[in-house]
Amino acid sequence: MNILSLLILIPLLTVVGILLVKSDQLIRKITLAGSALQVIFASWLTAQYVSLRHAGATAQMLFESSRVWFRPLGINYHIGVDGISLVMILLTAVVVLAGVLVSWKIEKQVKEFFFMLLLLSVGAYGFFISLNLFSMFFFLELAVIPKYLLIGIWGTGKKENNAMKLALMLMTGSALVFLGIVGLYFASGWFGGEHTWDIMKLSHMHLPMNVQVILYFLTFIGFGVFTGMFPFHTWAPDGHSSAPTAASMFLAGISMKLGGYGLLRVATYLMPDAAREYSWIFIILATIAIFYGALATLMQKDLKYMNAYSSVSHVGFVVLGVAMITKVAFAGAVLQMVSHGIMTALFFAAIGMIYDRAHTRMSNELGGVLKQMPFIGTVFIIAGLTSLGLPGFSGFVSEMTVFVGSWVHTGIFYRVATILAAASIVITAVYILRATGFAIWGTITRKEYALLKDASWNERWAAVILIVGIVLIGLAPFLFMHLINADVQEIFNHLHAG
Amino acid sequence: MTLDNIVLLIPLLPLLSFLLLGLAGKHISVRFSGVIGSVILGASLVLALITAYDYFFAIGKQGGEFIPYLTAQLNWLPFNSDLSINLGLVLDPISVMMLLVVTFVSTMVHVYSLGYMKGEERYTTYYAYLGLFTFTMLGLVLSTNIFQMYIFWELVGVSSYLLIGFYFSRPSAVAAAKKAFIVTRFADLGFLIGILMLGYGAHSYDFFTLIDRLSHPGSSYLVAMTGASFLGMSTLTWALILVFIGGAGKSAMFPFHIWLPDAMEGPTPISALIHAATMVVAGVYLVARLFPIFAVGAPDALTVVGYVGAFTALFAATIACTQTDIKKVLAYSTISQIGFMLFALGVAGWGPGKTEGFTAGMFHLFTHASFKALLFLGAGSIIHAVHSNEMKDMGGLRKSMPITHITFLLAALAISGIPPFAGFFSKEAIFSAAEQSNPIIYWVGLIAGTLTAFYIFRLYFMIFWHKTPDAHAHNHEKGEWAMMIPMMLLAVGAVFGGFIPFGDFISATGKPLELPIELSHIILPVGLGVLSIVAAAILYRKESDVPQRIVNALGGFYRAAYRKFYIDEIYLFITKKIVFKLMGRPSAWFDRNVVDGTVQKTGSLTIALSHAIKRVQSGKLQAYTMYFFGGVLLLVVLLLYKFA
Amino acid sequence: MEQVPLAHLLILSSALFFLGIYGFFTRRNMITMLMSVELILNSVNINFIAFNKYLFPNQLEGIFFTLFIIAVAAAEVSLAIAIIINLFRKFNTVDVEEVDTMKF
Amino acid sequence: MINESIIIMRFEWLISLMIVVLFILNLMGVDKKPERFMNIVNVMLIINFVAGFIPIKDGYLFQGFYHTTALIVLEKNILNLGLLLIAFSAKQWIIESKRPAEFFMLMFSSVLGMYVMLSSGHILVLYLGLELSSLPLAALAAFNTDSRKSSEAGVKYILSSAFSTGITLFGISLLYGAVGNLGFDAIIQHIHEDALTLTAFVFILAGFSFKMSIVPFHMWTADVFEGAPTPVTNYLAVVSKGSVIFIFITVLYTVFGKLENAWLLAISVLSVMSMTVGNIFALRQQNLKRFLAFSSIAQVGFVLVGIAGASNMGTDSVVYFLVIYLLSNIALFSIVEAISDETGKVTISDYKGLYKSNPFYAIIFTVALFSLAGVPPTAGFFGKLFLLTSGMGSGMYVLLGFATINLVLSLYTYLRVVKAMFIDKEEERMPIIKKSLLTNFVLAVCLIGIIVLGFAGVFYQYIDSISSQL
Repeated sequence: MNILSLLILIPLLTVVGILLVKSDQLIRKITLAGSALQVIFASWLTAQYVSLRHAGATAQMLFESSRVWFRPLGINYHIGVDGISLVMILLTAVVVLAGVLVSWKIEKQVKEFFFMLLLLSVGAYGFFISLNLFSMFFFLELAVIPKYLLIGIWGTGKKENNAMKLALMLMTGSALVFLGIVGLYFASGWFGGEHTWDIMKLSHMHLPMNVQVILYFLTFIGFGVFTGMFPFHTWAPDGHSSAPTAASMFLAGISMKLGGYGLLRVATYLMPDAAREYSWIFIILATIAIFYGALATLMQKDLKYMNAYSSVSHVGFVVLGVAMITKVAFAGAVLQMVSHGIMTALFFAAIGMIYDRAHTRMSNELGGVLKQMPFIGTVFIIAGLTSLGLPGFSGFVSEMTVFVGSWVHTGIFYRVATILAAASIVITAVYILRATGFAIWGTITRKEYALLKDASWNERWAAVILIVGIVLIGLAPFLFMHLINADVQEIFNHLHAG
Repeated sequence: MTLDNIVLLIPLLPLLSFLLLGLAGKHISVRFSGVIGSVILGASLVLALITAYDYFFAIGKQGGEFIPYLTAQLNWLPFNSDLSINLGLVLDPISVMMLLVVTFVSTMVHVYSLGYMKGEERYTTYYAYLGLFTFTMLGLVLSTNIFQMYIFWELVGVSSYLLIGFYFSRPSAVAAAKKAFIVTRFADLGFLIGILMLGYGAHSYDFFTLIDRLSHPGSSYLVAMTGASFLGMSTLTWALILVFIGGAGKSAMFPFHIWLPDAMEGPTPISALIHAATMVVAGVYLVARLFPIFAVGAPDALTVVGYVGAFTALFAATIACTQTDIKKVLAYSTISQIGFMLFALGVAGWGPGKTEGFTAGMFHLFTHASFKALLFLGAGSIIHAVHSNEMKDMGGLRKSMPITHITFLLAALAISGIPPFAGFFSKEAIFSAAEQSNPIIYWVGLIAGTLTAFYIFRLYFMIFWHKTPDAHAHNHEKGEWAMMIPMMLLAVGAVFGGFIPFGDFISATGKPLELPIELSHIILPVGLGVLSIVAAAILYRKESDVPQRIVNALGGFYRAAYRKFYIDEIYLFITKKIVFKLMGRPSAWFDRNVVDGTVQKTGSLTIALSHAIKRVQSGKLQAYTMYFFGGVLLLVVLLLYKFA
Repeated sequence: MEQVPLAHLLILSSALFFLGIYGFFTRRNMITMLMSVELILNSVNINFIAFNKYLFPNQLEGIFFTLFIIAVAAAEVSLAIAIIINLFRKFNTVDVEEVDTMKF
Repeated sequence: MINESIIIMRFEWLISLMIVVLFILNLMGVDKKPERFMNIVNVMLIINFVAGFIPIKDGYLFQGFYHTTALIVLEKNILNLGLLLIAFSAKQWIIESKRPAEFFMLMFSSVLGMYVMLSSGHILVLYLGLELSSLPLAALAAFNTDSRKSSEAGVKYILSSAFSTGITLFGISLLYGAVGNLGFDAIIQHIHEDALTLTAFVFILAGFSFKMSIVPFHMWTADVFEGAPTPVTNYLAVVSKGSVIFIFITVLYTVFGKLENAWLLAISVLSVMSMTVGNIFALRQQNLKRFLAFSSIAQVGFVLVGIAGASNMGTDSVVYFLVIYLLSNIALFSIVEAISDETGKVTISDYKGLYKSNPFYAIIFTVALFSLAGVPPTAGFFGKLFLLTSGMGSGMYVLLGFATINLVLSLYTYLRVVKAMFIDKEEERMPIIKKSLLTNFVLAVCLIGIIVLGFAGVFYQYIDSISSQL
C-alpha cells in the first residue's frame, strides 16, 4: 500500500475507533491520539519528501500511486504529493489537532461531533493528495455535508438558516466544479485523444481556447465559492459565526483552502491559456473582496463575524495571488493559504474560548479579557497581529510575497489592484486594534466576569500548537519557500509554455 | 569572541530578555525581573561600545573612508533567483552611531524604570516589552535590507503599540495605542509600495545593492527608473517619496504627527526611549540610509523631505508653546526637533561641499537623543512626584527636586542651542548647511529654533519657578537613585556630546568632513535663543497675568495652536465620517442586503414558488389527465416543429 | 366492390379517440370515464385493423394486437370496476370530483 | 424446445410456479396462519433470488418475441433483490393485513409482467408485460380496503393508468401504420423520422413516462404513493419504476435509435421539467410518502439526464444508479413503514428528534437520503455523477446546467428531513420502535450496499462489460 493512503486511513481508523467505544472521555482520547499521530505522520512525510528531493527526485509528484476505481470511466484513485499539497496537508493536520483540543469540553453528542470532524479531515486529506479530478471531487464534496451537521447541531445563533446557506452555496460551487471537470474529461477525449480525469495527463494536453475559457470560468468560480471569493462569499460570515469553534476553525482554516488549492491546481494549471487571458476578471473580484471585505469587517461588532469577514478579505489574497499568474504570486497564494489557515483557526479558537466563558462575542459587551484571562487575551492579540500582517508571524510573509509577486506586472491595472490590496492591511489594522481595544483591553464590564477562569490545558495546547505554526512560518519562511518553490515554478512554467 | 558574534549578540540579548521575562515571567520574582532586564541591556551596551570602537578605530576604515561591514547574512525569503529578502547585520558609521544611541538610552531607561515602575502590577511584562522594543529597534538600525528594515519597522511599531497601551484599562491609553499604530501603519503603506517599486526597479532589496545600482549616474537601473515618469515625476522620485512617507509616519512628520502627542499615554520612560530618542528618529535614519539614492537619483524627493521637515519643525514648535501638559510640550518639541533633522538631510546634496547637511542631521539626531531623553526622564521624575501631567499642578519644584532641576536645566539649554551644550553644535551645523543651500528653509528653521528656546524655558519656569517653593516640602527624590543616576549620565551627554568631532566619523560619503563653526553664523541663532529665554523668564518666572493677556491678544491663532490646528479633528472626520460612515457602513450594508440578500431571496423565492404552484396538484383526477394530454400535445408540437 | 378509403377509417378512429379523451375529461362519473377509455381503445382497434387491411394485408399482426387489446381491456375494466365499487363503499359516490382527499 | 424455453425463461417460469404454489397454499388455507405462510413465501423469495444468479445463455424464443441477455438477467436480478427486500421489510404489515396470499399473488403477477416486459422483443409482448405489471398494482394500491385513502389511490391509479394505456396504444397503432411490423428488429429496420412516426413516438413515450412518473405525466404519483399501503408504495417507487426505466432504455437506444435527435430533445425537456418540478414540490411536503414521491420524480429526471447520454455509458450509469436508488429508497420506505406501523406518524415534523429516540433508524434514513441527494461517501454520489457525466457525453450542456441546479435544490429538500431528525427539537416524543429482525436485515443490506457500491468499481465494470456486448 502506498504510504500516502495512510493520510486517509489514520483518520478513518480513528473513526472506527470512536465508533467502537462508549465512554466520551475515551472518544476524546482516541480522537486526540489519532490527530496527533496524523501530525507526526504528516511531518515525517514532509521530511521524507525533502530528503527524496535532496536525493535528486525530479518527478513532479512523489509517492505517486494509482489504483483503478471505475475502469470504464477512467476513474482512478491516483495519489501523489508535491510541495504545495504537502504544506496543505501539514496545515490540515495541525488545524485538526488544534480543533480536537479546543473541542475537548464539548458535552453534547461527543461521538457524533468527533465523527463529523474526522470525516471532514478525511475529505481534506483526500482532496490534497488526489491527482485524479474525480476522486478529488469526491473528497471535496465529502467535506461539505459534515459541515452542515456540525453547524446545525452544535452551532449557535441562526444556525439552521446559516448551515443551510453554507451547504447549498458550497454545493452550488461544487456543482460548478463538477461541470468543469466533466467538461475536462470529455474535452480531453475530443481534443487530446484520451478521455481522462488525470491531472497529470490533462496538463499535457492542449485544449482549444474556447473550451478552456468555459472550463476555466466554471472551475474558477466553483472553487471560488469554496474560497469565499466575492460575491460568492456570503456563506462564510454566517456559517463561520454559527459554527461551533472547531468547525469554524476547520471551515475557515481548511475548507476555504480546498478552494484555493483547486484554483491553483485545477482552474489555473489545467487551463493555462484561458488563465492567462482572463484572470484579470478574478483580479478585480479578488481586489474587491480584499478591500471591501476589510471595509465590511470594520462594521462588525460580533467577533466571529469580524473574523469571518476578515477571512473573506484575507482569502482574497489567495485568489489575487493565483490570478496574478506570476511565480512569486503563486508562492504567495500558497503561503497565504497556510498562513491564513493557521491564523484564522487560532483566531476562532480564541474567540471560542472567550465566548465559552463570557457567553457573548460582541466586542462592545466584552472588556478586560487580558486582565482576567491573560492567556486567552494574549492568544487573541497574537492572532490579531498575525492577521494585520505583523512581521515575525506568518501573515506578513505571505502577504508580502503576494505583493512582490503582483508587482511584477507593470500595467497600471495590476498596480492599482496591488495598491488597493496593500491598502487593506491598514484597514485590517483598524478593525483588529479596535476589537482588541474594546474586548481584550479595557476593564471588565460585568461583575460576573471577574469569576472567569483562564484557558484550560487543552485550550492552551491548541493555541500553542497553532502559534508555533504561525511563528515557524513567520520566522523561517525559507523552509516553506524551498518546499514549494519548484512546484510553483512548474505551474508557472506550464502556464507560459503553451 | 569575534566581532561578528558580538554584533549578533547585541540585538539578541534584549530578545533573550524579552523571551525570558515574557514566557517565563511568572516564575521570576518581580524584584529580579527589572534587574535581569537591566543587566542584560547593560551587557548589550558594553558590546555596542566594543563594536563601535572596533568599527571606528580598527576595521571600519579602508583607504581613508568608512565602508560598510556586513555580517550574519541569511537568505530569509527567496522570491526569485535574483530577488529575495535577506536578513543580515551591517556596521557602518550611522548604524554604529544608532547602535550606541539605542543601547545607551535603552539601558538608561531600564535602570530608570527600576525606580519609576516599582510596584506596578505588570512590572515583569513591562521589562519584557522593553526588551522586545530594544531588540526590534536594534534590528532596525542594523538592517542590511530594506525589507528587513520594513520588518523591524513594523515590529518597533507593535512594541510601541504595546507600550503605549501598557495601562490598557485606561480608555485613553487604548485609544492612543490604536491611533499610534494605525497612523504609522497608514504611512507604512507608502513605505511598502515604495519598497516594491525600488525592488522592482533595481532587482534587489539590499541597501547596498540598491545604493550601488541607483546612485551611479548612468547605471542602467537608474536610467530605467528615472526614465519612466508618472504625473510628472520619475518612478524613482515616486518610490523615494513613498518610502519617505513611511519615514514621516514613524517620525511623526506633518501630517502624520498626530499620534505622537497621544502616545504620551504610555509610561514616561517609554516616552523617553521610544517616542523621543530612538524609534521616532527611524524616519531620519531611513532617509539617511538611502541618502545616496535620494541625492543622486531623486533630488526632488530630497527637497520634499526638506520642506516637510522645515514646516513640521515650525508647526510643532508653535503648538508646543501653547500646551499645558508637560509631556505634550515635550512631544511637540520632539516632532519639531525631528523636523530639524529631516530638513538638514533635505538641504544636503551629493558632491563636495554639499553633504554637510547629512552630517548635521545625524549629529542632531545623536545629541537630541541624550537631551530629549533627559527631558523626558526629568518630566517622569516630576510626574512621579506630583502625580499629574499638568503644568498648573507644578511650580516651584526647584527646591524639592534639585537633581531633576539641574539636569532639566542643562537639557533645556542644550535643546535651545546655547553654547557650549550639545544642541548648540548640532544646530549650528544644521543652520549653516541650510543657509548655504536654501534660504527659505533656513529662515523657517531659525524661527522654529527661536520658538524652541521659548517653549522649553516656558516649561522650565512653569515647573521649577512660577510659584514660591513650599517651605515644608520634603525632598521628592529621596532614595530614587535608580532614577537619578540615568538622568545624570544623560546630562553628561547633553553637556559634552557636542564636543565629539562628529564629522570625522559620520558623513554621507564615508570620508571625514569638517563641520565649520563660524562666529558670523553663530550670532543670530544664539542671540535669538537667548532673547527667547529671557522672554520666557519674564513671562513665566513669576505668576502674572501677562501670558493670559498675550493669549487674548493672539486670539484665534492661539486657540488654533492650542487645539493643535484642528488636525486631530480632520483625522477624526476622515475616519469616522468618511471611512466608517461612507465606506464601511455601506459596504457592510451592501454585503448583508444585496449580496447576501440575493442568496437569501433566491431561497425564499424558491419556497414561495413551491407554495404558489401547489394548487397544480389539485387532487382532481381529470385535471391530472389533462396535464398528461397537454404534455403529449406539447411534445408532438415540439418534435413536429423541430424535426418534420 | 369499392372499398372505403383508409383515410375515412382513420378519421373515424381519430374522432373516436378524441371523443374518448373528451369524455374522459368531462364526465364526472367514473364508470362513464371508463367507457370513454373504451372508446379510445376502440379507436386504437380500428386503427390496427385498418392499417392491417389496407397497408399490410399479407400478415395478421394488427388483428392479433386488436384481440389482445380487447382481452386486456376487459381485464382492466373489471379490475377498475372492482376498485370503484370499493371506493363507493367509502365515499358513497362515484363522482370523480369528490375524490380528492389527497392533494397538494 | 420446451427445455430450452425452461432454461431461457427461467425467471418467468419460476415466478409463475410460485404463483401457482401460492394458489395451492391459499386453497389449502395455509394463509390463515400468516406467520407460517410468510415464512414459506420468504423461502420462496430467497430461492427465487438465488436462482437468478444461475447463469443463463443469451437467447431468443418465439421468433424473437422473447429474448434474454446478460444485461436483462442482471436487471431481473435487481428487480428480484428489490422484491425480496420489500417483502422482508413488509412482513409485519402483511401479517396484520390478514390477506397475505392475495398480496403476494398480485405482487408476483406484477413481477412476472415486468420480466416479460424486460425480455420482450416485440411491442405486443411489451404491451402485455406492461399491462400485466401495472394492473395488479392498482389492486395493490387499493389493497387496504378499510382505508379511504387506499381506495382513492387505487381509483386514481387504475383510471389514469387506463387513460395512459389508451394513449400508448394509440401511439402503437400509429407506429404500426408507419412501420408495418411491431417486432423490435423490424422497427429498427423500417423506422424513419417522419411526422407519423414522431407522433407515434410521443404517444408511446407518454405511456412510458406515465409509468416512470415523469413530469407532466406524473400527477398520479404523489396521491397514489400517499394513499397506497407503504410496501406497495415502496414497490411502486422502486421495482415498478425501475423495470420501466430498464425497458425504456432498450426501447430508446435500439428500437427508436434512429430517432435519436428527436428523443434527445424530448427527453431533455422532460428531464428538466421532472427534476425541477419534483424538487420544487418536494420542498414543502410534510407527508414523507408524498415527499418521497416527489423526490422519486426528481430522481427520474436525473436518470433521464443519464439516458440522454445515448451511449453505453448511459446504460451503465442508469443501471448502476438504479441499484443504488433501489437500495436507498427501500431503506427509506422500510423505515417510514416501520415507524408508521407502530405510531401512525408519517410527517416530517413527526420525525423531529428522531435521532434522539431512534438513532439507528435516523442514521440509516440519513445515509439513504444522502445517497439520493448524491452526497459522498454514499454510492448515490457516484450514481448521480455518473448519470451527469453520461449526459455530458452527448453535449447537453444546458441540460447539465439545469441538472446541477437541481442537485443543489434536491440537497435542500433532503436536508430538510435531516434537519428535522438531527437538529430540530422534538415536539412529541417518538416511542422507541421495536426492531424486527427482517427489517433490520433489510436495512443492513441497504446500508452496506449504499456504502460499498460506491467503492466497488468492479460492479460498474461488470455492468459495462455486459452492456457493451449488445
